[in-house]
Amino acid sequence: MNDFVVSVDNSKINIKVLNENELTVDDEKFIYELFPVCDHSFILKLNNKVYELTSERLNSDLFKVLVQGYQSEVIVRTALQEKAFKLLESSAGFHHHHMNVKAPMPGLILKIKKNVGEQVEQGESVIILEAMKMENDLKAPASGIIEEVFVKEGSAVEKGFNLFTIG
Amino acid sequence: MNDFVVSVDNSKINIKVLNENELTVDDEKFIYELFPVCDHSFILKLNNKVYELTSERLNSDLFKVLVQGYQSEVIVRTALQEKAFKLLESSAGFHHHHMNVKAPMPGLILKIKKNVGEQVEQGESVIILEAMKMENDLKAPASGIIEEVFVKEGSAVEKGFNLFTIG
Amino acid sequence: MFNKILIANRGEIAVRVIRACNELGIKSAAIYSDADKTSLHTRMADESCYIGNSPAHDSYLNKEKIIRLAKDIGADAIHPGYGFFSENADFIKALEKNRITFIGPSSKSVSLMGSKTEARKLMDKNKVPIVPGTTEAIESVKDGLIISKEIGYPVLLKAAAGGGGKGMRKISSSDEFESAFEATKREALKSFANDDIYIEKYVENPRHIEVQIFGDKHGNYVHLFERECSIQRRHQKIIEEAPSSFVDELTRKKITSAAVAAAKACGYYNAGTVEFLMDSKKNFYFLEMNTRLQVEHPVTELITGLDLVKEQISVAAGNNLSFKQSDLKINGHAIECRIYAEDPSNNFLPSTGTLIRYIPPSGPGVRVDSGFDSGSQITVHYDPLISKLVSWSDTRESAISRMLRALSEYVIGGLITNVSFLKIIIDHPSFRKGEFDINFLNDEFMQNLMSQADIKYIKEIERVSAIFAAILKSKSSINKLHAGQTDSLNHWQEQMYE
Amino acid sequence: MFNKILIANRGEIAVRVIRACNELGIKSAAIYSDADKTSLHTRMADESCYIGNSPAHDSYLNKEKIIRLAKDIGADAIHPGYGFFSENADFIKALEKNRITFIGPSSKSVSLMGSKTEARKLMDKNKVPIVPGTTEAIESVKDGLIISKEIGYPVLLKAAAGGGGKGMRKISSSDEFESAFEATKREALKSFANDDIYIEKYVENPRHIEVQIFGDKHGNYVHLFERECSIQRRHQKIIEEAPSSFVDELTRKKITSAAVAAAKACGYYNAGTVEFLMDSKKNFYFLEMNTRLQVEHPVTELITGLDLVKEQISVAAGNNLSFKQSDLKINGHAIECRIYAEDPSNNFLPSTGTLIRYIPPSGPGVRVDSGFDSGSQITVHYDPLISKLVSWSDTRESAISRMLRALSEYVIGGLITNVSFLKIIIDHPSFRKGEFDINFLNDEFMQNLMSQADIKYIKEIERVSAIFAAILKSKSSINKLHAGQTDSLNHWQEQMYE
Repeated sequence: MNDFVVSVDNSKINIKVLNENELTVDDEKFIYELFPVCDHSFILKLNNKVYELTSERLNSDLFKVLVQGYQSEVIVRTALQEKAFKLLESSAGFHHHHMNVKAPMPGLILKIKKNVGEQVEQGESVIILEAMKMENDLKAPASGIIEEVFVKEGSAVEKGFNLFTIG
Repeated sequence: MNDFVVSVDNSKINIKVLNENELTVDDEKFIYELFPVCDHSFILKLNNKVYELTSERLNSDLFKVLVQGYQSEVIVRTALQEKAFKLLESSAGFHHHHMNVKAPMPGLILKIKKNVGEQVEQGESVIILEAMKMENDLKAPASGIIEEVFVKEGSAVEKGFNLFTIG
Repeated sequence: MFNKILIANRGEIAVRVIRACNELGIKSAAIYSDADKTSLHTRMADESCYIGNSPAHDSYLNKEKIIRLAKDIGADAIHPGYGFFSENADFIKALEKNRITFIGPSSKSVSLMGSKTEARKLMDKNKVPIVPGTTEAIESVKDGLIISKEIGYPVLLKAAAGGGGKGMRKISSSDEFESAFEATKREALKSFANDDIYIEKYVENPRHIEVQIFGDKHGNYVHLFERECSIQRRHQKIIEEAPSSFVDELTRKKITSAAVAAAKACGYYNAGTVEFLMDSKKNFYFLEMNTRLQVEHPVTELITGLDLVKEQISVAAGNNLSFKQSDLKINGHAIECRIYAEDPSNNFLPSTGTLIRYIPPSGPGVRVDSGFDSGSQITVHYDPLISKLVSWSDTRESAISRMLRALSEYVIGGLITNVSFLKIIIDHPSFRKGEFDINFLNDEFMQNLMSQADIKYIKEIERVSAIFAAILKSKSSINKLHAGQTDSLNHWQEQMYE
Repeated sequence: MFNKILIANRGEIAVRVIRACNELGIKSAAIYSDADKTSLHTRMADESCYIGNSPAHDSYLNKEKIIRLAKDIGADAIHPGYGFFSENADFIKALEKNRITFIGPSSKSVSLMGSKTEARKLMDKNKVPIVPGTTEAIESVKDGLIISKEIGYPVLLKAAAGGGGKGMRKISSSDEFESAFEATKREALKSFANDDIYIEKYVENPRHIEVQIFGDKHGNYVHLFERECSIQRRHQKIIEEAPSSFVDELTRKKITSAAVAAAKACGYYNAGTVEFLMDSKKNFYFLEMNTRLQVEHPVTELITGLDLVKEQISVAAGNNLSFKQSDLKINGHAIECRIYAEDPSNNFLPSTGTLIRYIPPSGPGVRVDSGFDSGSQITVHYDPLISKLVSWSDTRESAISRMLRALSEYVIGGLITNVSFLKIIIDHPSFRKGEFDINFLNDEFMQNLMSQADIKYIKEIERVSAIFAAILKSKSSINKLHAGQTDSLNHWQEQMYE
């Protein structure tokens, strides 16, 4: 029940919350204390070290957490959820079907580097968006085929606007 | 309806809120804008001057307001409420009956300077409370007779503890 | 002095000017657009006037509105900050016509230095060393090829009306010349409405050294020593320091003299900066002159003890400089980091949103010039600069330790910032040793960002984030099981999140 | 140097020491009581150890616990801050026994200076001028009367074990002597467990001038110039500055030499302060020596560019002083204001609660050493000092303008503070002119607080507060009338308040 698999950046960390003040991380034991300071701000004490965290909970499993200048997106799943997730991921038919890429901010589409039907690798640049007077590379979040492109070079987009899908 | 009498410290100020962006203060007109910045924090624009305020609302009529280092307790009444209040205040029978004085902070009762039955004037020292290693004069909030004293010299009190009543 | 100064800018530099006005007893008037309702400059000025919609051309770049406003509110001077109208000769002329003092140089100095070829010609005439190349626009590919051969490849093609690293192209051999020539001309026309381009020798791995100068309206000139701004990404300065650890006393004497000569050559008054490239043998070449206050002016303030903005205001009011060259000496070492709302792990994509928590560092030797605070919005409309963090100490080494300490204290919640990226640079062995040039943050550095970070430290941070999320998740599961159970953590969790 | 330093203190001074450790690459360990879970020092240290309940004798004054903890966590040194164990010879001896380095002077220096009569005797012997009076405890009323007559009334009766203005009584004539003698003896016994008392001439309207000195374990001594701390309320310093505007070069030379002589006389090492009274003719008299870091050390740091805490640590580790007397000169002027959670309009009653909003000032020439932040609790258990605000500029006049600017920027919500009271003092014509002594904040000043304030300004502030409340109230009435009407102001109002 209190056995979690937490994904932070590219790491997976196993955490067991034993009780109100003890937990284990990959089997190492910690004494903990957690309490709120004010809106979005928490103090977490692990053994003798105190951390101040700023956090937004995006949904029940997804947190944005800022510690000492480093911000991470953290996904927390129970061990059971994680198993289900892995099964799904490894099953033959699983793809990032129609993964939709949206504009992270308003701006101007400077260049479209990949056309419909082209294969892209994860991390490859697909669109260049000009915003805040700077050129920003929008990259493929996963490998796949460009299925649709919803914008044209020179068009202005709002934040959250659909840009393209990868299948 | 939107005609208010506001008490700040020892002043009374007449304010008419005309609409969403205009009001008058003692018949002088102002353009205003008010919006929240974050918890307890507000921006108030009056004509071309912007103020940042920190505020706690203690009840529907009573606010603690901090502006540029000055904190005031502000009581706001509709013109109607103010009339009723004044009537009450000036009516022959009106006293601050059983005005209850509580400890503003935990501490030690060092000295009780007024005994039951004694007359005190507003602002006169009644009890000396030692807190934070400093002696603090607790003064009578109004003139009257000391009706009851609930503490003894040398006793420790918590914040909010009843100390004495003035009748 | 002035009665009221209108500040035709926003963000940290507007706040900086408001503070100076306040200390001088001069009324300050801010302007703000829709996007800046929650910005600090809007809250801090004596008056704050709404100037228009968020896009800059509707607000901070609306010349007519700003001048009309200045007259309406009785401002007798305008401080332009940097960017926007700070180097716009037409704006300065319009102010002269309206009898409003511009807190900056004359329109003539600005025009002279605005044309890079004119500036090069002037410097050459006044014996300020310039990068070898032409001082006139080149007319044809043929001329260009001849000149480039003379200078020797690689060369740079640069727009005469450009500046700040914009509108230039490197050419390594004659084969590349023709297409580069045409592309640069097209770009120059598009960006600067002027397709004059000229040729400069490409200086290999130079350092960016600039000299702060000051002049008054009575012909007095001083320099305030040099700054080193070699740590740049895409020609954008990120970290600046004063003095430069690369410049020795003799070189300092030569380069500051050259800078003062440059200022004299264009009859300059107010604060200005003469930028140079310096090669590995400490030869230096005039690059351009910025006829305004620089972003990085605080490092100079910290090593000289002067207040450059107050001095700007005083000089604009017609006073003599309040100090002489002989009054000045370098005291300690100062470093500035520009804190940007951008994501270093995602190609420095700007990050926008609300600052849900903002705690700037403080304590000995730390200064923060910020334009925002908890609750402020960072929007897409302007430069993503949140603040400038500056450290001072008696030595460069301890100024670096102090900067690292300050970066670690900085809490900026709600946005992604470059704070962790700055830590990596400041803590880098080459930076610590002072061994770098303007190509320090090259592609290789950027691709190896993660391996340059303190991986052990990042693992710790990731673990902390993971533990936090697991505890919160565990609290929620408990609550589902034992409904009605009171639990303070659960209580506030609901308040915060649901 | 050390591997890990335990900081046996709390609040701003603990934060100050943590910052120094961080910059030196030394691990810092904080201790905290229940009341300090949300304090900044608890969050900032590399390790934070819970030490006990909120009352100081259970936590910050629990010698055994602290020493045991230091050994448990492998701390090789303890920094005491000021107050608590900073001048406790027994504590220092206990550390010596446990082979933990005390970052401060030897127990011998502390003991010598702890007895005011011993200290006076020592100073007298070493030709440091002392206030006329006895250097031995007085035995009887009869002796006291004879001595007082000799010295001339008014005189002061002082507890030999007292200090910092505690345990003293002024006597204006022989009639008052006997009862005062007995009362002072009783108080001394109660407060300091030692009823020795002595007599000093009462110096009329003196200024409080103190000299920062530093010694190392190799017999090197320097002074870091003087500080003026005459602005006091009930012997509690409120505003300190360096240098003193009252001290000329000749007097500076004499008083700093006397201070170094005092340090030498007690074989002093580490940071220390020699306090003097100075009369209107610039005669000065030894008052006491504080054998620790002072609250007001930042003003000295700002005018010398030194980091006193780093230097303390280095000297404790056995290093030579990192600078010589000839390296030092006074650079500009610095002023410190102590920001207290207390209510000036209600007899300075301490104010406790949560800091619901906390925005310290920043920008050029401003330093804030704070122990708290948004969300921190200020409790009844300790000194109500929230932070120290320090301004620096090239002249006293501009340091004052800067301090006023910084005080105006400071937002501390949720508590009542002395910020507005500090503004009144800093802006007072006599303070601006430097015309004051330790009786500046006398009863008359305090009773006329309101008339000394800028009434027009306060009226504006009151009006703003009133308008704010009226608008909110008007929103609530509208909502009652038109239920269901959507209104963003109403929406957040509910979120915030209901």
